[in-house]
Amino acid sequence: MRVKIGSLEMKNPVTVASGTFGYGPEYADYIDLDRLGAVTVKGISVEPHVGNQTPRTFETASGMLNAIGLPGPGAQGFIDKYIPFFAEYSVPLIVNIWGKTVEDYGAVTEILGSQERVGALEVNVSCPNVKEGGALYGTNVDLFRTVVDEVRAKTETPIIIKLAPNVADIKRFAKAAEECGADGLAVMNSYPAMAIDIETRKPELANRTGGLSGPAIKPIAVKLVWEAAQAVDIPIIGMGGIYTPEDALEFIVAGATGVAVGTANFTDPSSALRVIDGIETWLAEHHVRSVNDLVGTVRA
Amino acid sequence: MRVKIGSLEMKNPVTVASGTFGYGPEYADYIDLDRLGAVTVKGISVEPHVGNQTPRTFETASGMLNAIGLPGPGAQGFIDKYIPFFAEYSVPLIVNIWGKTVEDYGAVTEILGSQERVGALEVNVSCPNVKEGGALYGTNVDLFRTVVDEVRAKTETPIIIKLAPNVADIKRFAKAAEECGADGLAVMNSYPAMAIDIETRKPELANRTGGLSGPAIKPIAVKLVWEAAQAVDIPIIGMGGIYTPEDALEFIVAGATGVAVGTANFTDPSSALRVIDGIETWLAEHHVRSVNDLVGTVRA
Amino acid sequence: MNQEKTTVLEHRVFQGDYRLLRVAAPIIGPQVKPGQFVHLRVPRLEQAVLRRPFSVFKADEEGLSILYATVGMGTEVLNSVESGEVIDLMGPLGTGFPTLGKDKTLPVLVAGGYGNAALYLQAKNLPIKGGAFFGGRTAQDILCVGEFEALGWDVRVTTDDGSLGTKGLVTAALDPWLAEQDLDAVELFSCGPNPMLKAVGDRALEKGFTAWLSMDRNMACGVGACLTCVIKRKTEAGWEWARCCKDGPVFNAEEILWED
Amino acid sequence: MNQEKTTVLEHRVFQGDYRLLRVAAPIIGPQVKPGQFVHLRVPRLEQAVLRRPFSVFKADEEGLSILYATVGMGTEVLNSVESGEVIDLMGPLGTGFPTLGKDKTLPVLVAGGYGNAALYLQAKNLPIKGGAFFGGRTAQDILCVGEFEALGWDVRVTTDDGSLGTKGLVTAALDPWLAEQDLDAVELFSCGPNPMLKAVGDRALEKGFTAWLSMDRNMACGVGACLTCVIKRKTEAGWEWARCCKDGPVFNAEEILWED
Ligand SMILES: Cc1cc2nc3c(=O)[nH]c(=O)nc-3n(C[C@H](O)[C@H](O)[C@H](O)COP(=O)(O)OP(=O)(O)OC[C@H]3O[C@@H](n4cnc5c(N)ncnc54)[C@H](O)[C@@H]3O)c2cc1C
Ligand SMILES: Cc1cc2nc3c(=O)[nH]c(=O)nc-3n(C[C@H](O)[C@H](O)[C@H](O)COP(=O)(O)OP(=O)(O)OC[C@H]3O[C@@H](n4cnc5c(N)ncnc54)[C@H](O)[C@@H]3O)c2cc1C
Ligand SMILES: Cc1cc2nc3c(=O)[nH]c(=O)nc-3n(C[C@H](O)[C@H](O)[C@H](O)COP(=O)(O)O)c2cc1C
Ligand SMILES: Cc1cc2nc3c(=O)[nH]c(=O)nc-3n(C[C@H](O)[C@H](O)[C@H](O)COP(=O)(O)O)c2cc1C
Ligand code: FES
Ligand code: FES
Repeated sequence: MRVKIGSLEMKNPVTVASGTFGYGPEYADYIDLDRLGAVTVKGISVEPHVGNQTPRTFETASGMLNAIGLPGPGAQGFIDKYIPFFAEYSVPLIVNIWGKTVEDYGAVTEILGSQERVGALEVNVSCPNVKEGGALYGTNVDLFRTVVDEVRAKTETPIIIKLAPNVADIKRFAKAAEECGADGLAVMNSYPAMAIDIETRKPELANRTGGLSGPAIKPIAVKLVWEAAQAVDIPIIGMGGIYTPEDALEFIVAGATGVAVGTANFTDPSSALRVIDGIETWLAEHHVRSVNDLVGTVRA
Repeated sequence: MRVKIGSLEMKNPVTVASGTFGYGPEYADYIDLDRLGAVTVKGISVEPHVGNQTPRTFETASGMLNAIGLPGPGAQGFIDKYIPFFAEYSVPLIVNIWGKTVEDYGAVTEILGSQERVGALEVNVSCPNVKEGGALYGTNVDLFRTVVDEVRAKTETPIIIKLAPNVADIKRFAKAAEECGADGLAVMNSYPAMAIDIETRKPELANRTGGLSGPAIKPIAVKLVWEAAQAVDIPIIGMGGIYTPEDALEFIVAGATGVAVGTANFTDPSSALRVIDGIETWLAEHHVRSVNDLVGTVRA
Repeated sequence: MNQEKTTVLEHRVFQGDYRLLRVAAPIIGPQVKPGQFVHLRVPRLEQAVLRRPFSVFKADEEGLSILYATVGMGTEVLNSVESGEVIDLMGPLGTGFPTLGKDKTLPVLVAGGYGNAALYLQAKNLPIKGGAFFGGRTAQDILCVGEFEALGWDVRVTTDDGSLGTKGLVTAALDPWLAEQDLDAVELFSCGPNPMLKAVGDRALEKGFTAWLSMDRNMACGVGACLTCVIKRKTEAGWEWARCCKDGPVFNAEEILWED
Repeated sequence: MNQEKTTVLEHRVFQGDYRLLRVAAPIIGPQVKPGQFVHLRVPRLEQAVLRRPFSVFKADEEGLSILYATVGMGTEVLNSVESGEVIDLMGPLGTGFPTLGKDKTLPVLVAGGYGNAALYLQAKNLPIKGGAFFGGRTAQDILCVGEFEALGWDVRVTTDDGSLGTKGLVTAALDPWLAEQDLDAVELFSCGPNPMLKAVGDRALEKGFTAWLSMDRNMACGVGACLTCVIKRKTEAGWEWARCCKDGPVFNAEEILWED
C-alpha cells in the first residue's frame, strides 16, 4: 500500500483533502490519524487571515459549495498551535499553503518548509493575485510558473502543486509544474460555482461564488487526473468526490498515485478509513501486489 | 412569459436542450410541443455523421455522462425527414449546428439558415477542429471568433452561440460572440468528464471521455450564466441540471432570458411543461408582471 | 406510449434473486404488446437521473407486472418499494415481437435470465405452441417453467451447473432438437444475455431459419431521442444505427451486425 | 464524541409539525450534557452530502431523543424512517449550557420552536427551577409545557396569534417579569430563532444579567473542522470567529457580536 510523493513516504495512498479535515485535532476523536497515509491540513498563509463572511457553505445535488475564504492562524500561528499536536502522531503531515502575492507564497514556504514535522507542502494556486489585479495564479500559466518557481526556490521539502480545475487544458499546468521542479500534483480543487436563493435573490454564499465539491464532480476530477497523468511523470494525488474504495481505485487507475478524501469526511468521518481498508481488500482479492502497479492502468 | 432572442420570439422562456430531445417527434406523444417556448433539436452537421461507438452514456451521482458523438442525418437529411413534421406545429424551432472546419459551419448555416421553419441556429462550438489538429473551437478564442464570424456571415436568422464551460474565463468568449454579431448565447454545454470501470480498467464510455450533465453541474452552470450575463447585453439561454421551476428561476435571476431543460427529459418527459407551469405560477404569486423583469436581478 | 403514475399492487420475491412487481396501470396495461418494455423511475432514487427499463411480464386491463433481478443501485432501492406506493412508468415502449409468420408452424422460444419474463406474453399470444428452451446458471435462474407448460409449450431446461435440466448452455439442448425439425417451419423468439442472443442469431443465419432477438442495451431516454441504445443494423451500403428502445428491442437476427 | 449506528426505537408525531425520534444510543446517550447536539445522517438521502444537526431532547443510558420540525428535504425524508431502522449519529457535539453560577438563584429559560427541546435537559439538571418563557407562532409551536411544569418550572407562554397564553412575542411576557426580579440573581438560558436570541441577548447586556444563548447556524462537519458555522465573538482587539459546533452552540450573550 506504500506510495511516494517525492521523498514523502505514505504507508497507504490515502490522505484527506485540505479544508475538510481542519488542522488535525478536529477528527482525532473519530479516527486514528496514524492510520492515514498523510494528514493534509487547511490552507495556511504567511499572516493570519479572517476569511469570508457567512454563509460559507451550501448543499447542492450530490455536492456542496464552499467559500470559507481561507481563514487561518498564519504560518507561525499554525506552528505554535498545531505542530505540538502532531508530535503525538507518526502520520506524515502535508500543509496546504497559499498567498496573495508571489512573495507571500515564498514567505510561507520558508517558514513551514523548514519545519521538520512538515512532510510536504501542498500549494493551492486557486487564489487571486492581489498585485496583478485579481488574476488567478491557477488559470494563468505564466503567473502559475512564478509561484511554483518561488516555492521551489524556498524549500527542499516536497512540494505538491494543487491545480485549478477550471482551465481549458490542464496538461499545460501539469507540465509547467513539473518543469518548475514540483514533486507532485494534487488534482482537483473544488470547481467555481454558485447558487442563488430565488426568494431573496441573494447568492446562497456570502462570497457569492464558491467551490463545488463532492460526488457531483467526481467524473470531472477523474478526467483531469487522467489528462494530467498523461502529461507528466511526477505523482498525482487525485481527489473530487471520493467516498468509497472503488472511487479511490478509479482515480488510481486513471493515473493517481495517492488520493484524498474530502467532502466525504463531513458525510461520514470514517470514510477515509473505509477507503483504506477497502483498497487493501480489493488489492488482495485481485492479486495486485502493490497499489503502484495499478496507477494509470486505464486501457485505451 | 414572452421572451425574445434576437428576432426569435418565444411565448415562454423554456426550450429543451439539444441532444436530449431528439429531432422533435420522439417526445411528441408525451408532451404537446406547442406548449414549449421553442424546440431545440440535436446537433446537425452539413454531412450525415455516424457518431461514436457504444457505450455512449453512463449514469453518475446526480448526473450522467454522454459521448454520443453527434450522429445525425446531415443538413439535407434533417430538412427532408423532420421539417415536414414541424409543419403541424407552431412552436419555434432552434436547430443546433456543428462542424469540423470553419467551412463546415458556414455550409450548414447556409442550408439551415435559409429554411423558413428554422427560427434560430444554436451553434455548438465544443467540437475539435480537424484542420487545426483537434484544437477546440470553444476553448480557443481566436478559433471561436472565426466560427461565429463565418456563421454570422452566412445567415440573418438569429444565431445563438453555445459556449463551452471548460474555460478559465467565460466572459472573453461571451464578449467575442457578441462582438461577432451573435443574437444570443447558450450556457452551458455538458462538462468534459470521465468514468472508469475498475474491474475491466476500461473507460465506461467507448469514447473514453464524455460530457457531464444533470443536477450535479447546476451550480457550475449558474455561475457561468451569471458571469456571462455581466459581460454582454445579448440574451442568454441558461441550462445545466434544470429540473424544477425553481431551478429555472435561479438561472433567470442569475441572468438568463431563456432556459433549456436537458437531462431532466430523460428522468421525466413532463419536466419542461412542469417548469413552464411552475414559472407562471411563481411569477403570479410574486406579482412579477414579466419574466423579463426577473432576468439578472441577483443582488450583489 | 404514455406516462402514468401507477400504484404498486404486489411486490414480492418471485424466485431466487428475482422479484415480481405488479402495478395498477389502467392506461399502459391494455396497450402492451409482447416484447415491449416499460421505463420505470425508481422511487427515492433521487441521485439517479435515469429510469430503468424492464420488459413487461404480464399485462391486462388493470395492470402489468415485471420480473426483475437485483443487480445494482436502482434495483436495490426498488426492492424497498411497498404496496400502495406510486411508481412513474413510461410505456409501453419499443417494437416487440411479431406474431407467427404465415408460413411458420413451429414457434421456438429461447430465454435466459429475465428473458423468460420478456417472452411470456409472446408465449401466450402465439397461436401455436412449440419448443421452449430456458437456460440459466442454476435452478434458481429458471423462471416460470410451469406457466409456460400450462400454456402448452414443450419446455427444455439447461443449467450451467446441472442443478436443473440438462447441464450446459441453452444451445446444448437447442442444437440437437433443431437438427430434427423442419427449419423452414421454425420461427424463433429469444431474449436473454447478449452471448446467448448471438449464439442463437448465428445459428439462424447459418441454418437459415427465422429468429427474432430482443436486445438488451443500456438506455437513457427510452423513446429514441438520445441515441444511447444503438446497435448496428445491416444495410445495403454496410450498416446504420438502430435504436433498441424504439426500432427494437426486437430485431430480426438477419439485421444485426454483431461486434466483439 | 463518538460515531454510532443507532437503532430507531420510536418515531411519531409529537405535536403539530414536530416529531419525536428516539434511538438506542448506548455509547452517545450517556455522554450527553444539556445543550449539546447530535449530527445525524438522514437514511436514504443519498444525494445529500451533509448531515443534519439536532439538539438532544432527552438522553439516558439507553438512548436519546430529538424533537424536530419538518422544514426541508432532509427532515422530509427523515419522516419516513421507521422503528428498527439504523441511523448514523455523531455526538454528543458542541459545548452546551453551563450549570447555574454559584451566585445565581434565579434561573430563567427562554425558548422558541425546537428551543424547548434543546432546553429540556438543562431544565431538568438545574438545581433550582425558576421562570420558563416559551414563545411560538401558534399553540401548535409550544412544546412540552406540562413536562417543564412537572419539573417545577413556572411556565409562561406567548403566541403570535394569541392561540395559547399571552398574545405577542416572548419578550412581551419576559420584560415585565424581569422588571420585578433581582437581576443579579438571574441566569438565563435560551434557545430559539436568531431574532429571539438577539432580543434576549440585548436585554442581558442592557440590564446586566447573565444570559447563555444557543446559536442556530448551518453546519457542515459539526466537529470544528470546516469553519462553516462561525459567528463573531468579541475579543479585546475586536472580534474573532468562533465555531458554533465546537466552541458553541451555547455562548454567553456578552461574547456575541451581532450583525444585521
Ligand atoms: C429492453 C430491456 C428490458 C429489460 N427487461 C428486464 C427485465 O424484465 N428484468 C430484469 O431484471 N432486467 C431487465 N432489463 C435490465 C434492467 O434494465 C437492468 O437490470 C437495470 O436497469 C439495472 O439497474 P440498476 O440500477 O440496478 O443497476 P446499475 O448497474 O446500478 O445501473 C446503472 C445504469 O446502468 C443501466 N443498466 C444496468 N444494467 C443494464 C442492463 N442489463 N440493461 C440495460 N441497462 C442496464 C441502468 O439502467 C442504469 O442506467 C432490461 C433491459 C432492457 C434494455
Ligand atoms: C445546533 C443545532 C441544533 C438544532 N436542533 C434542532 C432541533 O432540536 N430540532 C429541529 O427541528 N431543528 C434543529 N436544528 C435545525 C435543523 O438542523 C434543521 O432544521 C435541519 O438541518 C433542516 O434540514 P432539511 O434538510 O430538512 O432542510 P433544508 O433547508 O433542505 O436543508 C438544507 C441545508 O441547510 C441546513 N439547514 C437548514 N436549516 C437549518 C437550520 N435552521 N439550522 C442549521 N442548518 C440548517 C441543513 O442542515 C442542510 O445542510 C438545529 C440546528 C442546529 C445548528
Ligand atoms: C469546506 C471546504 C474547504 C476547503 N478548503 C480548502 C483549502 O483550504 N485549500 C485547498 O487547497 N482546498 C480546499 N478545499 C478543496 C478540497 O481540498 C478538495 O480539493 C475538493 O473539495 C474536492 O474534493 P472532495 O470532492 O472530495 O471534497 C476545500 C473544500 C471544502 C469542501
Ligand atoms: C445525451 C445528450 C446529448 C447531447 N447532445 C448535444 C448536442 O448534440 N449538441 C449540443 O450542443 N449539446 C448537446 N448536449 C448538451 C445539452 O444540450 C446541455 O447543454 C447539457 O446536457 C446541460 O444541460 P442538462 O444538464 O439540463 O442536460 C447533449 C446532452 C446530453 C445529455
Ligand atoms: S435510450 Fe435514448 S435512443 Fe434509445
Ligand atoms: S460545522 Fe464545521 S466548523 Fe462548525
